[in-house]
Amino acid sequence: MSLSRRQESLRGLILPVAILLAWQVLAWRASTPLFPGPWQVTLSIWKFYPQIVGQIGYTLMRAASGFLVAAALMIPLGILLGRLKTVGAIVEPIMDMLATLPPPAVIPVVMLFAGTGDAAKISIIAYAAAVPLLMNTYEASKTLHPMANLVARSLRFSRLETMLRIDLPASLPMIATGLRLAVASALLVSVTAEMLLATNGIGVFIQRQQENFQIANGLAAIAFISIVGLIINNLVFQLEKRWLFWHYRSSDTHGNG
Amino acid sequence: MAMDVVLSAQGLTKTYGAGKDALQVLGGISFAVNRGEFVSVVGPSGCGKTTLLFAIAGLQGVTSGTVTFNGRPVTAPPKGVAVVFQDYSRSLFPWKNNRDNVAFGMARIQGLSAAQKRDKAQEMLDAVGLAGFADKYPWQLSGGMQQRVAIARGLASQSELLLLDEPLAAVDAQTRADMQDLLLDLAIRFKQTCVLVTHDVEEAVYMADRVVVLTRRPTVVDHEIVIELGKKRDQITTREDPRFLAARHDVMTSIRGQRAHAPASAA
Amino acid sequence: MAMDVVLSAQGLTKTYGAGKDALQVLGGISFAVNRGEFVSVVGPSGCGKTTLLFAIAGLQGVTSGTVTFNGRPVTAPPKGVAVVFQDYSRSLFPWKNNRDNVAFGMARIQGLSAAQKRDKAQEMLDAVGLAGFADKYPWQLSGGMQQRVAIARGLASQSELLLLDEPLAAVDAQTRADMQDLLLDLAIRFKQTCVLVTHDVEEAVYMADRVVVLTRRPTVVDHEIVIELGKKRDQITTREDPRFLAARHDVMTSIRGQRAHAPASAA
Amino acid sequence: AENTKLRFAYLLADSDLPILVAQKNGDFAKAGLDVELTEVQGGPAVVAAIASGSADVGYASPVPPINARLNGINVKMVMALGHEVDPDKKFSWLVASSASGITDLAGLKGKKVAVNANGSLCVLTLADQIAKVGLKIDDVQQVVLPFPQQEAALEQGAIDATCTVNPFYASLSKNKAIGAKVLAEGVLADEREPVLNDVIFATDDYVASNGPALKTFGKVLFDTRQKLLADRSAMEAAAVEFLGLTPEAAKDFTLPVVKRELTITEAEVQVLLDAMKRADMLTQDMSAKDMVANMAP
Amino acid sequence: MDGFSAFALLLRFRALVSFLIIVAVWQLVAALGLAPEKYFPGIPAIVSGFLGMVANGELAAAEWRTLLRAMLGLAGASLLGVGLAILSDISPAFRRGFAPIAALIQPIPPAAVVPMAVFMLGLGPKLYAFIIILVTVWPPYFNGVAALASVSDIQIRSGQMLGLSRWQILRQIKLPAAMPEIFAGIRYASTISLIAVVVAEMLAGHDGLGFLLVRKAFAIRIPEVYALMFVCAANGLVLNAIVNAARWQLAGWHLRMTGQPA
Ligand SMILES: Nc1ncnc2c1ncn2[C@@H]1O[C@H](COP(=O)(O)OP(=O)(O)OP(=O)(O)O)[C@@H](O)[C@H]1O
Ligand SMILES: Nc1ncnc2c1ncn2[C@@H]1O[C@H](COP(=O)(O)OP(=O)(O)OP(=O)(O)O)[C@@H](O)[C@H]1O
Ligand SMILES: [Mg+2]
Ligand SMILES: [Mg+2]
Repeated sequence: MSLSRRQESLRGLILPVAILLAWQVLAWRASTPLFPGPWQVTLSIWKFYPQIVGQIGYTLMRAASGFLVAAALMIPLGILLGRLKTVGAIVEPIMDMLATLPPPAVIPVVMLFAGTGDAAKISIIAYAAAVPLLMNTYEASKTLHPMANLVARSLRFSRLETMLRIDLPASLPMIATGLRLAVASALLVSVTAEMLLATNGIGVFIQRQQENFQIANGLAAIAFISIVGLIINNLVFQLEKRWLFWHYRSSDTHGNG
Repeated sequence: MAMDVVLSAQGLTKTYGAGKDALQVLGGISFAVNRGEFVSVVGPSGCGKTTLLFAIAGLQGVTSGTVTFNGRPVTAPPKGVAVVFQDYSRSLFPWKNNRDNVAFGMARIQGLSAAQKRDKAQEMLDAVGLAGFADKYPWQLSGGMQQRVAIARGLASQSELLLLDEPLAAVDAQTRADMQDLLLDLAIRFKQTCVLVTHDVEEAVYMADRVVVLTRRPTVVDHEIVIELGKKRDQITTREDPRFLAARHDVMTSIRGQRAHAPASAA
Repeated sequence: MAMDVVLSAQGLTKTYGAGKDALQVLGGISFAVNRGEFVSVVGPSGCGKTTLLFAIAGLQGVTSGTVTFNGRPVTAPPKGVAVVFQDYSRSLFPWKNNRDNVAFGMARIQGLSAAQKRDKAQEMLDAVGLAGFADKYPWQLSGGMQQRVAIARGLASQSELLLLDEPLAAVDAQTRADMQDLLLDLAIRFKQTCVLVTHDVEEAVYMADRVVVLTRRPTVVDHEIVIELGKKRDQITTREDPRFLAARHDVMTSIRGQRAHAPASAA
Repeated sequence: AENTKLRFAYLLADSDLPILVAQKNGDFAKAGLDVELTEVQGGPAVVAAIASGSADVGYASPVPPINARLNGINVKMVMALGHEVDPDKKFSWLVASSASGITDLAGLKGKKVAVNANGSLCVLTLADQIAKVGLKIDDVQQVVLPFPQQEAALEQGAIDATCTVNPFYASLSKNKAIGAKVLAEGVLADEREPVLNDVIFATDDYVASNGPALKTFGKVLFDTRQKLLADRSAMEAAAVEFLGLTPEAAKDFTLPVVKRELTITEAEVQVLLDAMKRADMLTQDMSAKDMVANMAP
Repeated sequence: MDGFSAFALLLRFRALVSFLIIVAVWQLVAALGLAPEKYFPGIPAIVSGFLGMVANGELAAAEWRTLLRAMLGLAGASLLGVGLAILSDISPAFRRGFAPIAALIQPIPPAAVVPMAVFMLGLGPKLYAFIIILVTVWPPYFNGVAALASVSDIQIRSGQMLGLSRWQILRQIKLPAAMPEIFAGIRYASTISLIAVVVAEMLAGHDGLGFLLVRKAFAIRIPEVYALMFVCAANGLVLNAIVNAARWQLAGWHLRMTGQPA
């Protein structure tokens, strides 16, 4: 059993290794500094990691703040809109419209009201992270099985109670997916916002390297972002295992034990 | 028992869908339930018993007619009414363990601390024979066990009016008998009024002070049979009582009679 | 009927969970079913009937023991076995209308065109009394109607072995009788072997050539009672037949007897 | 005969107006060139377009091609499109808002100054100008902000000063709410000799094998530019059409032309290299020798 | 029931209504003078900027390109995302290998890889496809993986009983059951595919709305910049209408079951 698990995880390594190899081969064949391979990137990481780690701190702080603001506002809002179906239906298109505004186009507007400091960047990050959270929460809560609602009503739960005690837990699986997407979105926009208006952060580092054609250094920084993404993702996964086991329970009962 | 009417339904009709998809389910149902009374409702599958119960509970509107509970018209779930749903597996929350699912039934009871509610929930689980399963989750239980958790939740609320939609359909004969007695016992102890939907004619008669027999769609009340067996019932003696047998026969014939009238259409 | 064994279970044990959460459900169940036989299984709620049926169907592994179907060990769902699940409301597909849900039961039948399958599905729906509901969706039906759709799907597959897990728990007495006769009729017509889990002792006896009585957890076979009533049954005469009454009595006592042995523990 | 293909990548700026006009009028085609224009955002993108083979020839400020060369991307500057020179032919400015209280270059210390991109001509401008008063680039807070957003940022106080070019300079210098104070003019502090502002460049390979095409391209470009310089109304019309200026803004429009010819010299580039060295944009001394291959007609 | 019909009307034209709400809020902020008018013009100025771009035809051309790219990108990314989710569902080895890759790639800002991507893919459609897919596959993928993993075991067993192959179970049971959740992902993907197209056009494009946006910004035509932003927003509605139509086709049962307005 444990052997086959090891084999499984070894097989899981095939794909990443294959991708890295393919990338390296492509890079060799391209033979230009604009297209470095994993090897050059590794060298860059070795050279720049103190600087990168220092800068990524700013980026993460902003990403985390934006993400938290978004989560605190959007999960309740999504559940609320899902419950007040008619209001939700009317507000839905507004959500669709605001969600499609590209952050680089929004930045100038945000800047008008929030300046170029951290406040502006955090608002933009929050805005970007809000979309997947709101959409997944809203979809989950508006499409709950009708039975859950009947039970809530028969227990004479107020709307608020129903949202808190039934809609929220029942929507958690989809919210968790929304969280994953939002985390990535927050990181991504945090970096992008830095590239567009910033004085520090990993985005600035990347941009500076790129505009100086040090693509490998830029990729080294990106690798760090990716790893942060991976770590956060695993964290979410752990939380899911802890809090959502009831949702994925079927995985251990079906099939032949 | 004073003849004061707790619940009354007047001319309830309900049509699902519209246009060519329209399906009239309730065709004008009227009946009343007195305080402390135990009323069984029987009727063919799909005739609208669940629909009727939902209307009484204020969970779903009707097309016409009114329901009053303690004299006030019901438009939303009123205080003092609890429901045990037919779809037990979906009515339990998979993210709560069984104890918490039962404690959920007491969510609106004032003056009980969380710990007290949990104790009470444990007590109810003991009563339905699931003492050892409080920490398990509903999806770790068999169908009949889930159904008993649902009953425990309904009982935990100690509501004035308890609506039970085929609450014992998934349990074995022996457990069923035990649960019947438990329900009767608690109903008397807490002076609850109960409406029980069941397919088991014996059960309908055994439990009830009155049996309401429904027709097929569009459903109306076909017949009401008063069961003169007193409040005290016993699995052996009651079931052998000639009045029980007579009442059972009555209900049976009344159901069969309907069938004779409309044999062709779908049940 | 030749005594050739279609299905046999040998020493099945099943433990859910592990460590301190472990719960042994099956304690070593052995029994066999012959071709064309109709076997009823009764046992207390939560004793492991569904677990047993899943093991037979190859849907869930056991901790030890083997199941063989037509002489071959069952490790995955074998061809020629159909199941009507206890959790009917969840086993129907909400994205298919009822006709398509039933037609789905014929998914693996070769040599039938899609149109033929639909016709056949319609026929099955007619047989279970849901002629007018073919175009509706399962969630537009009452509990009992859903259960009948599930039965129709099981029957449509015309499998060699049909496993029924409390298939009639949610229908009224009259429909239940009709469905019982339908099941018996089709089983004979299509030479099906059937295993029926039920809580209704009368039903168990009425339907079966043999009744298997299970004990409580850890469950073993307590008793097997052969019903000597011949293949032809009738709702009135069979139920009045002294052999029927005797068999029913037997089963009842056997169930009661278990209870006497273990009164304290949860059912 | 078949026209020679020339794929041209550029970022939209005043200097390449003649190219756009020539293309519109079909002058390239008449000269036997099949020019395909690709507009991209920013100098590094022009370099990337060329290095990737998406384009043959590019237009940008001199900093991106210099940086490219330094990093192993073999491009050469082949023509000069614009210069600055003392005293009044100046096309970049360092400007502070009155609210910032900055009155001279020394006042920039510790302040927020916008530049349009990293490694851009603007960074060089800032570094070279403040070096006059003994400041280093790290003594100011650089904020990367695209030109269009700088005016609002100045007015809102989000930044204290900025490095700007036209038409943005024209717009913000008229904005009373900003009360723009010009701190310095020109890319370099010392512009007694013309300083290179805009260049055309191509890969070494392309230069080696397509000399004639480049020369033809330069010829058409030169002729068109002369025509525009001679005809003010045509110039304004072109500015409205291609740069999207409003007709009023176009009235102030000028091409940054100091030298009539398109000729580029190593000396011009060396001046910039030295300035970049002073500004710490280069780590070592560099020679302009490999960076220039004059292809002007 | 006068109130009811007014409500129904509101629901029917909710897209228009919400657009008007946004316009109204905008105008309110502009009228209150919270930001200088030059940078935050009122609706009339934006409308005239819009009409100007309509009149000279540049808007229609840009809009059509951007929308087409977004639609193609969305379709491609959705198919790919769902395809990857399906692969992850049928092959645990693939899931183990791909999950970390997904987690690694997902937070990479497209702006950061554009220079490298331009080198590999040039400035043409391949670049757009790459950028759009890089950011747009994840919602259908993650929602798909989660939804496929949580299909009711009773339903899967029903399929197993009929002797359906894994593939048939996937196609006939898991996918339909997962469809509602997958569509929630596609819906989010539709918004980011538009964003990705516009950003790609801004970074490395030579036509389309994003390009026009930058161009107008560099020409200091602020009302037109905002007019373009409103067009971007309206595109969100268009794309969502398309997604919703597909959803009614593929998961209409779910909308009806949960009683949602059409
Ligand atoms: N997934 C599971 N995890 C843990 N325990 C389980 C699980 N499924 C079933 N059980 C336990 O196994 C026992 C038998 O369950 P099973 O569903 O087989 O009973 P059953 O005889 O069908 O009961 P019923 O008549 O109530 O349907 C129960 O005690 C239940 O708690
Ligand atoms: N949501 C719905 N949409 C359309 N029709 C419905 C809906 N719910 C119920 N019906 C129809 O209403 C009728 C009555 O349903 P109901 O559930 O009340 O029956 P019931 O008497 O409880 O039946 P059972 O004994 O089988 O539970 C059925 O014919 C059913 O098809
Ligand atoms: Mg019902
Ligand atoms: Mg069971």
